[in-house]
Order: sequence, then structure tokens, then C-alpha cells
Amino acid sequence: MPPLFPERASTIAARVDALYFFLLAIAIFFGLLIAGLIVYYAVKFHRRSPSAVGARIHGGMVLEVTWTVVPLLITMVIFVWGASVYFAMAHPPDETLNIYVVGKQWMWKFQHLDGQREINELHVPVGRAVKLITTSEDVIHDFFVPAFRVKADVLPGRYVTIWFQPTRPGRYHLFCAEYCGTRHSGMIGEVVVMEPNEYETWLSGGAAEGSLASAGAKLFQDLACNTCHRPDAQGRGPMLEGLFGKTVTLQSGETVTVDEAYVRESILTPSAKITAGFQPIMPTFQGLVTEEQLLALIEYVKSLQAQPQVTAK
Amino acid sequence: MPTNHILPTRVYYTIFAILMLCTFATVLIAFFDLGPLNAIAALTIAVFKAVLVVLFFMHVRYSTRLTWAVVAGGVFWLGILLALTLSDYLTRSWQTFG
Amino acid sequence: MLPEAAHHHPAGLAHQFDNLEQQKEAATLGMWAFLTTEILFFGGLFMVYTVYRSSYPDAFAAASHELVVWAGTVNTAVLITSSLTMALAVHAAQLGQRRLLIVFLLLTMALGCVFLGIKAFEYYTEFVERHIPGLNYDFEPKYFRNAQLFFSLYFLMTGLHALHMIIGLGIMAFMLWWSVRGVITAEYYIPIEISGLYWHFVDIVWIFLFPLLYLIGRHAH
Amino acid sequence: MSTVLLPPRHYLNDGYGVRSWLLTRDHKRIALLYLAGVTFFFFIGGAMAVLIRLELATPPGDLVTDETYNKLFTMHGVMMVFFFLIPVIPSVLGNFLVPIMIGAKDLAFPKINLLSWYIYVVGGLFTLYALISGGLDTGWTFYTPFSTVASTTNVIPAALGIFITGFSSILTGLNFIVTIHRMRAPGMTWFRMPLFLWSTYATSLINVLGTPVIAITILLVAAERVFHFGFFNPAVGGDPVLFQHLFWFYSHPAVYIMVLPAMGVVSELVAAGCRKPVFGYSFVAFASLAIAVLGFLVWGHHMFVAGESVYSALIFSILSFLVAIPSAVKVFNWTATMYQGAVSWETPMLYAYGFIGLFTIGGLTGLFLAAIGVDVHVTDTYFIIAHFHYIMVGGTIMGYLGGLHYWWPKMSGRLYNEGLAKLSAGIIFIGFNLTFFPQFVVGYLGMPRRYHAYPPEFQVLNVLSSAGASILGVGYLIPMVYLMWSLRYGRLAGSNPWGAVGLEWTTSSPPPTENFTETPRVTWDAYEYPASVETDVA
Ligand code: HEA
Ligand code: HEA
Ligand code: HEC
Ligand code: CUA
Ligand SMILES: [Cu+2]
Repeated sequence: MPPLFPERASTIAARVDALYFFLLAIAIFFGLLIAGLIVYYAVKFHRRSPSAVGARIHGGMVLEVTWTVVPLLITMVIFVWGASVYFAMAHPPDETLNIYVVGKQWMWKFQHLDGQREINELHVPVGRAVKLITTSEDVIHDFFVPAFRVKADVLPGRYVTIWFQPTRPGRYHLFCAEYCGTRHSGMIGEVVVMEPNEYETWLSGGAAEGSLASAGAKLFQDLACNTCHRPDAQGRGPMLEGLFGKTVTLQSGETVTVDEAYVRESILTPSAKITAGFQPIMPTFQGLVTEEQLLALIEYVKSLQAQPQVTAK
Repeated sequence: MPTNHILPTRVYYTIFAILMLCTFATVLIAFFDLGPLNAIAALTIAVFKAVLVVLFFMHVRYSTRLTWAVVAGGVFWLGILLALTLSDYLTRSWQTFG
Repeated sequence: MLPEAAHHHPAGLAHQFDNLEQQKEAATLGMWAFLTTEILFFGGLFMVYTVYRSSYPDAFAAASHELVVWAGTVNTAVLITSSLTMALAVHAAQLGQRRLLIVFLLLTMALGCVFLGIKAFEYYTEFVERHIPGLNYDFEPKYFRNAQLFFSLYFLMTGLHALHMIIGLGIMAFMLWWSVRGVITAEYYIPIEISGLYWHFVDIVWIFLFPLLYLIGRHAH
Repeated sequence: MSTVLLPPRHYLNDGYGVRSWLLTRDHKRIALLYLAGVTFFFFIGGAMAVLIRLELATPPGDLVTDETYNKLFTMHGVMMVFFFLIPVIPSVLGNFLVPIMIGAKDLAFPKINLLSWYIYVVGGLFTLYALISGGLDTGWTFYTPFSTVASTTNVIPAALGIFITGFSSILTGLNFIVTIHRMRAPGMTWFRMPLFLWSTYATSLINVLGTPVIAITILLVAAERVFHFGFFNPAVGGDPVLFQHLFWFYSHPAVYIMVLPAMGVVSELVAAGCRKPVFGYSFVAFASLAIAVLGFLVWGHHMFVAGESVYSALIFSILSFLVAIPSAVKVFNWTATMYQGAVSWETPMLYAYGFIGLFTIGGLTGLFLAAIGVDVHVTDTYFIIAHFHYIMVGGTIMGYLGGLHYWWPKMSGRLYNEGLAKLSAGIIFIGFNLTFFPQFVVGYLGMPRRYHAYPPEFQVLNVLSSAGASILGVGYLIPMVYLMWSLRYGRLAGSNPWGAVGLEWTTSSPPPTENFTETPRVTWDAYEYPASVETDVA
């Protein structure tokens, strides 16, 4: 017997399934109702003589109102339910294990904060909320793990976050669900959910070249970012320490929150949003940094968060 | 034969004069910094001009209700396209992912 | 064709209609319905414009500044004048003033050609200044990437508009031919009327293109 | 009643040469020209479906290469949607029936009607060229930036083909709108019109208001490929998701272009099959308009996981539920119409039963998709494939075949073989469900769509589906045979073989070129049956 129902391996899966079963019940009810009535009427009122004619019934207001209002109410229940499940999917909890994901034709690249990189295989610990920050190097892909009931398009030029909390150790299918070209159906992989201690061993076992942030720090030197962005507010560019998550005021007077997308834009299109009090002298790094290097830089900027005290010494 | 609403040419000349004035005004305004009002003024004048053309040059003012409905329908559908698409663009940054 | 001699049959009445009134109403409704499709056709572009203008206001202002504003202004005036002559042509047709009709049609076409001429001059200017994406595009580095969106929109929008003008000129040429041949009469002036609708519509599109492309953000530089 | 004869003069014998067909302005002949066109594209699209199902019978990609597979489903979708399902009912049945049903001599613009057929053919040729010269691999949805920067296949010819065909829809829609407004016979008020006309009218509104947007969208894609404009290219600040808004602004309403006409047909079939007025006539009529209007407000439900904002998703979700209500109203009214009817079991009615049942399943699964929480899991899986094939194949094609059988005697003047017709209706019903029901299951399991190879645990369900498709294919071939056969050997039909009411049954079969010998005056409502009826069959 082949499986008829997908495994359930994340906290959200049960909520999705519950709504699914509710919808199934409604569909079965109305499906049987309509089919049953059709068969029943077709038999009961079968035309018996070639000249027979049906009764002259033109309609009935009560019925019309009933079958307008009842479905309306039912659908509104479904709407609210569906929206609440979706909200849970859209808002990750505060404490998450962050992993960067880059999709490209036709593979998945994963970048752990501790430095491990993986291709087409993603290791995560059971019981912890995992947040993926995803982007694409070329066309649109889609990160889909049926057992977790999560899915989101992975867009070039943007960071899309996906989160889930695995509940059962095991190996689960990972599919690219947005058509992306010739080997779309080959852009598959596995998510390996491990017990926390196994996960720790796995993490330390990998030949990591240092954390992602430290890779970013090295890039920050190599690309000479540090000539302008210095920790002492003496540089030609703004100080990046403690910047992430804050709001900055732009020359135009608007304010923006510094998130992944903003840092990315600052590096690729510095002129798009000029920070108040600075000259638009930062060169663009479009074409000079890859998506993965960008992620390392972003992680580095994020890591500068905790350092003000350190640099203050 | 339906020789009903034949307008006196005076109407056409008047509308023409207003349209030209509006064109002049809109160009003039564009060279002053009015902040966001610049865009609003430019578009208001454009809408006003378009309405004049539709009502008088295109005779909608003297046409059947059906014609009115068709014109309104076209504009309304354009409104749907703009409004619902912008509902996406304007609220994207509202997402507050942690 | 079918023998249609049974009853009085005014010139220009097609067989599927009962009378000219019905035919006129059908033709007018048909043209208006067609114009709504045009609204939505250009509407798609207006939407793209709205999205990107609001995303990159500075780059758009800088790019818009590069357009030849006097040429756009003159062209607006030219088109509005051509709308006037078109309206007068319809008026003349309604009254059966054939000579006047021909004169106004010719004027309308001439103004249409002037418009296209000025447009061509502008395109040439943009070419010289290397503003054509995909061909010879170059722009100040600060806005290099996003200004490209502006110029792409500029060429697409004005290009499609110019194409509509050319089609309009074709229609007008046809109408001219009919007027000269005497097909158009005070009784049967529908073709002029609905061609006029088309012409005015193309004018309206320009009434919006002009401020959107040339004027908004002009003061900023 | 054995005196049924062919009328001496009718539209089929009014000129025989090729020119009398290719230059005709008679809406009835143009309908037949379209019939030839859409049938041709249906079988091409169907042949590709057969290859898709063959490939998917086994998990690894072994029959065709991945590149070929991608081209197969793309061209399958393009052919079926743009060249078969969108034109099929309006252009064939609509063209034939709209003027007759309102008592007019022809459509308002017969030359434009012929022109739209030629436009359709030219568009079709472009797309066929794209197919023959190497195919197209973007999916029927042309998502950017894949279609604009990555694909190396014939995007431009295919896009041009669709662009051109779009004008054919626009012109046909325009023609119907004007005709229904301006050409109704004396006494044919709006609320006396058969419901088929209401739904055709609603469909035409969508054609006129939606199609131009897909036209400009396609133009943008083409311009982007040729000139590298970058509207949808993040590298210059463009947004690939903007394309999806533009695309679905048309393509969601387009799904109602595909189903509304079939709903109209089913209203006619149910009324004639029960010899009884349609229950709640005005509700069914207004439901068509409501679907046409609300249908424009829901396109974002195709983009729940595509990166549109959370709030936008909520708006589109709730609106999607609203658009389901008028469809529900229609289903209930059709069912209620059967109550105390003189219910027939003839082939057209069998198809009507099939339509109502399968459309209901397809529509109800649409509710699953409109519920965002569930859609996130099932979007881009076979659940979607099953949803829309239930509506488009189970619904629209059933409606179309029902209508074709019902009006066949009118169009051809002859009757088809009822036994074979019932048999093939049964085969189609069984084959259909076997093909597409397992896809709901495999979809919820997580099998993504547009997959050339898939994990082995999905095989059993896929084999069932492939088996069903073979049965379905046979089911579709049988009507081809007996309908053709009836053209020559079928019994003569007489003007009203079903004992139905409606203007089309008051004129001869086949009708004369001018439709009626004299302009009818209408003094009765639609579907007013006398106390008993006589059928008119040889
Ligand atoms: C003719 C075609 C057709 C029709 C009519 C519909 C009708 C509907 N569709 Fe479907 N749809 C498609 C064709 C169609 N669809 C296609 C082709 C796609 C995929 C495109 C692609 O990606 O390639 C798609 C995809 C699609 C999606 C996107 C899924 C995704 O990609 O993630 C959604 C989401 O909301 C959706 C919803 C609906 C709804 C709510 C209806 C409603 O209109 C249905 C209304 C009908 C009923 C509800 C049934 C009758 C009701 C009753 C018997 C009574 C009981 C009723 C209630 C309790 C309400 N459809
Ligand atoms: C009107 C629309 C329509 C119709 C009628 C059909 C009809 C069918 N469709 Fe399809 N389908 C779509 C519209 C339609 N489809 C769309 C829009 C897509 C999405 C494309 C995309 O993702 O881009 C799709 C995708 C699609 C897929 C998913 C592919 C994938 O995602 O990988 C599948 C798989 O089973 C499928 C199957 C079928 C089958 C078995 C039929 C059957 O009903 C067909 C039955 C007909 C026949 C079987 C023909 C009979 C004739 C013969 C047997 C003779 C054969 C002749 C020769 C071989 C010379 N369709
Ligand atoms: C030539 C000097 C210079 C170099 C080199 C430079 N920057 Fe900048 N950067 C600036 C200036 C000036 C600003 C503020 C003006 C602006 O927003 O463009 C800035 C702004 C930023 C911001 C936004 C900060 C805020 O407060 O809004 C980030 C993030 C950033 N730079 C990161 C980098 C990174 C990463 C690199 C290297 C890959 C880099 N910069 C290289 C000068 C520079
Ligand atoms: Cu990547 Cu599909
Ligand atoms: Cu939809």
C-alpha cells in the first residue's frame, strides 16, 4: 500500500491538517448532497412519456436566500481559520535557529551560522524553531517540505523567510516547487531532522572554516569596506556597530529599519537610500559579490550588534 | 435621421482654449517645488483635461446611459488593477519578520 | 451577396441591421467597448509605471529630467489642436459640409504628422545622449540601474502611443478617401464619428503620458 | 411525423466552394470554422497530455528527456487554454447561437467576426511554429525572470501567438456585447433571454476588460527578451513578482471565461432536459454577472507563496471565497430545477449531470486553495492540477460536449447515434475520474507539479492516473467518429427534435442563412413550456 497521507513532522502540520479535514468534510457533505439529489431526482422524476412536461416552478426566495447565506457563512469560517493558520506560518517566534539558503538552477545551498555549508541536504535539530533566510541566484525557486507543510517561493533579489519547528527526527523530502527550468524536478534534496545532541556532534564534525560571521569579517577586509566603515565613527561611512535592527534616517527624511534587505540594498545599490549626514560616495558592489558572500557580509553586520561594549574598551 | 446633438462650434473652441490653458498651467507648476503636491497637481489637471475631451469632443455628455456606463466601467477596471496591485506593494514592508 | 432589394435600403446600411439608427448605436457602442480595452491595455503600463516610480522616485526624477520638456509641451499642444480639428471634422460631417470635412481631416492628419516628427526628433536626441536601454544605454552611475527602468517605460509607452497615432493616421486616410468619394453624408457620418472617438482617445493617452513622463519631479533638479 | 425533410434552402447549401466558406460572414459558418480549429488544437493538446501521462507512469524520467517533458506540459497548457478552452464555447456554440437566440439575422459585425477567426488561425500558426521549431518550456504561466532571461526556447513566437489570439477573443467578446445590447428581436427583453446569453454576455465582459492586460503583459515579456528592459529583472531593480500580478489579472478571470459559457450551456440543457423553467432564473442570470465582476478581484490567490504581502494575501483570500458563492447558487438552482421536472436521460442531460457533479468537486477543492493555510501546502502540487482539470475538463468539456450534442441536430440537421453517445459519455466520466481523482491524493502527499521524475512512493497513484487518461482518450475519440458519421447517415432531425422551447428550435434545422424567414416577435419568457410538447423527429 503506498502512502495516502503525508507524514506530519512539524508543529504547524497538525494545524494545516485539521483545517484540511474540515474542508474535506464540507466537500464530502456538499458533494454527496448534490450528487445524491441529482441521482434521486433523475430517477424519481424520469420522463415517462415523450410529451411530458415539468411542473411550472419558477423559484423560491427562501431557498435562494438560504443557499446564498449558508455557503457564505461557511466560507467565512474557512477564511478566518485559513488566515489564522497562515499567520502562524508567517510569523516566526523570537528565538530561532537561523540558516541561510541560496537556490540556484538546480541546487539548494545551505549556510549555517557556524560555517557549515551543505548542498541539497539540510541538517536541523528536532524541537527548535528554524528560520530560513532564502534568496535565489537566478530565477524563482520554491522551498517545499511536504512533511512540514511549509512552502515559499525563493526570489532573486529579495530575502524571503520561512520558519518551521520539526517535531520528529527523520529524513524528509525537500522539493523545488516552482518551475525553474530544465532540471526543476532534479532540484530536490532532504531535510535531516536530528536529536539535539546528534545535531551538535554533526555541527562540530563538519570541517567548518569558522563561522559565517567571521567569513563576513574577512570579506569586509578584503573588499575594503573597513576603509570607510570604522568602529570609531571616524570613517567616511556610517558606523555599522549596533546598526542591525535599528531604524536609520535617510537623507530624504524617511526612516527605514535595517534588515537583511536593507543591508543588501546598501551594498548593491548604495545610492537608493542615502543615510542622513553622509555623502553618496559608497561604490556599488553589484557584480562583485555573490549571493553567498552577501549573506556572509549581512551576517557580519548582524554580528556587530553585540560588540559596542567590546569596542568601547 | 439622428441629427440630434450637433453642438455649436463655439463649444469646441471654448474647450480647446481651456485645454491649452491647462497645458500651460501644468508645465508651469512643474517647475516649482511643491513637494508631493507636484504629482497631485499634474495628475489632477490631466484628469480634468481628459474629462473635458471625453465629455465634449467625444460627446459623452450627450450620449446614452450605456455609453456612460462603458466609460465608467473602463476606468473602474483600471482602478481595480491599480488598487489591488498596490495593496500588495504598499503593505509589503509592513511585514515584521523578527 | 444576398438580394436585398425588397425594402428601402439607405446607403451604408448593412444587411444585419434594421435601420441606420440601430447601426449607428451598434457602431458607437462597439467603438466605446474597444476603447475600454485600450484603457486596460495602456493601464498595464501605467501600473508598471506606478510601481516603479514609487519605488525609485529619485532615479525617475533624474531620468525624467533628461527628456526634452519643450518638445513634449509643444507636442501636447499639437495633439490638443488636432483633437479640435477632429471634433470640427465630425461637426462638418454631421452637417454634410463635405469641403470643410476634407479640410479638417487634412489638418488633423497634418498635426498628427507634426507630432510624430517631433517625437522622432526626441527619439533621436535620446539616442545621441545614450538613453536607449538595450541599445546604447548609459547614465550617471548613481542612478544607472533604476533610471534604465524609466527609459524602458518611456520608450514603451510613447512607442505604443506613436503606434496608435500611426494607426489613427491610417484610419484618417481611409476616412479622407471616403469623404472625397462622397460616401460620407449627413445621413451616414458614423464612420467619421467613431474614427474621431479613436483619435480623441489617443490624445487622452498622451494627456496622461505627458505629465507622468516629463513633468513629475521636474523641479527637483 | 415521418414527413421531416431537410429545408430546401439552409446555411449549409448556400454556396459550396472553398471561398463560400473562407470568405463567409454567416455567423453559423464561422462557428463551424471555429469548430474545426478548436478540435484540431484539442487533439494536439490531448496528444501531449497522453505523452505526459506515459512519462509519469514510472518514477524516473525515462520516456522523454527533462527538456522535452517541460515543453510537453507547457505546450499542453498553452494549446488547451488559449487555443481550445477559452475560444471553444463562445466561438463555436456562441457564434452559432447568439444571433439565433435573440432573433437577429447575424452578429452586429459579421466582418469582424470572420476577422477574429482569421486572427485566431494566425495566432495558432505562430504557436504551432513555436511548437514545431523546438517548443517552449516556460510553463503556460510564463513566470519571469525564467521566461525573460533564462529560457532559451521559443518564447517570442509563442508569446506572439497568444498576443494575436487575444485580439480574437476581444473582437468576439465585443461583437457579442454589441449584439446582445443592440440586436435583440422585438419583445426579447433582457429577462426573457435564455441564460446561455447571460453567461455569454458576462464572458464577453471579461474578454473585453481582461484580455488587453495579458496582451500588454506578453508584450512586456517580449520587449524584455529583445531589448533587456528589465521590468521584471531584479538586477536593474525590477520585480519579478510584478509580472505575476499582471499575468493573473487576466488569467484568473480567464478561468471564468472558460467556465461561464459552460454554465450557460448547462442552464439550457437542464431546462430542456427537465422541460421546465430554470429555478431562480434571475439569480442564475445575476450570478453570471457577479462571477464576471468578482472574478477580477481575486487574482492574488495564485500568489500566496509568491512573495506578495501578508495583508494582500488576506484580501485576496476573502474575495476568493466571495466569488465562490454565485457558483454555489448556480449549482443549487440547477439541482432544484430537476425537482418535479420531466427529467430526460438523453446524452445532453447526461453531460449536464456530469458537469454539475464534477464542477462541484472542482469548485469545492477551490475552497481548499482559497484557504491560505492549506494552499501553502498544496500550491504547485498535483492538488492544483486536479482542481483545475476537474473544473476545466470535468466541467467545461462536459458542458461543451453536452451542448454540442444538444445543438448538433440544429447545426447539422441530423441526429447522432444515441447509444454510442451514451456509451462514450460513460467512458469519459469514468476515465476522467480515474485520471484526476488520484491527483488530489498525490498532491496532498506533496508531489510537485511540472515534475519530470518523482519519488517512487508516488507511483501507484500516478499509474492509476495514466490508466485513466488512456480511457479518457478513447472516450473522446468515439464522438469524433459518430458525429462525423451522422453528417451523412444520421436521421433527419426536424426543427425541434428535443421538444424544447427557445427561438433556435422554431427555425428549421439547419437554419436558413438569415436564421428566420421573418423576424420573430417574442411575447413569452424563456423556458415557458406548454402543457405538453411534440417532438419533431423523423
Ligand atoms: C475554469 C477554470 C477554473 C474555475 C472555474 C476555478 C474556480 C475556482 N478556483 Fe481555481 N484554478 C484554475 C481554474 C479554475 N478555477 C486553474 C487553471 C488554476 C491553476 C493555474 C496554474 O497555476 O497553472 C487554479 C488555481 C486556483 C488557486 C490557486 C492555487 C495555487 O496555485 O496555489 C485558487 C486559490 O484560491 C483557486 C480557487 C478557486 C475558487 C475558490 C474557485 C471558485 O470559483 C469555485 C466555486 C465553485 C464551488 C464552490 C462549487 C459549487 C458549490 C457548491 C456545490 C455548494 C457548496 C459551496 C460552499 C460551501 C461555498 N484556483
Ligand atoms: C483546457 C485545458 C486542459 C485540458 C482539456 C487538459 C486535459 C488533460 N490534461 Fe492538462 N493541463 C492544463 C490544461 C488542460 N489539460 C494546464 C493549463 C496545465 C498546466 C500546464 C503548466 O503547468 O504549465 C495542465 C497540466 C497537466 C498535467 C500536469 C503536468 C505537470 O505539471 O507536470 C497533467 C498530468 O497528468 C495533465 C493531464 C491532462 C490529461 C490526461 C488531460 C485529458 O483530459 C486529455 C484527454 C484528451 C486526449 C487523451 C486526446 C484524445 C486523442 C487521442 C488519444 C489521439 C492522440 C493522437 C495522437 C497521439 C496522434 N495536464
Ligand atoms: C568609499 C567608502 C565606502 C566603502 C568602500 C563602503 N562603504 Fe558602505 N557606506 C559608505 C557611506 C558614505 C555610506 C552612507 C551613505 C549611503 O547610505 O550610501 C555607507 C552606507 C553603508 C550601509 C548602510 C548603513 C546605514 O547606516 O544606513 C551599509 C550596511 C554599508 N555601507 C556596508 C558596506 C559594506 C558591506 C561595504 C563593503 C563591501 C561597504 N559598505 C563599503 C561608504 C563606503
Ligand atoms: Cu528550482 Cu524548480
Ligand atoms: Cu484563480
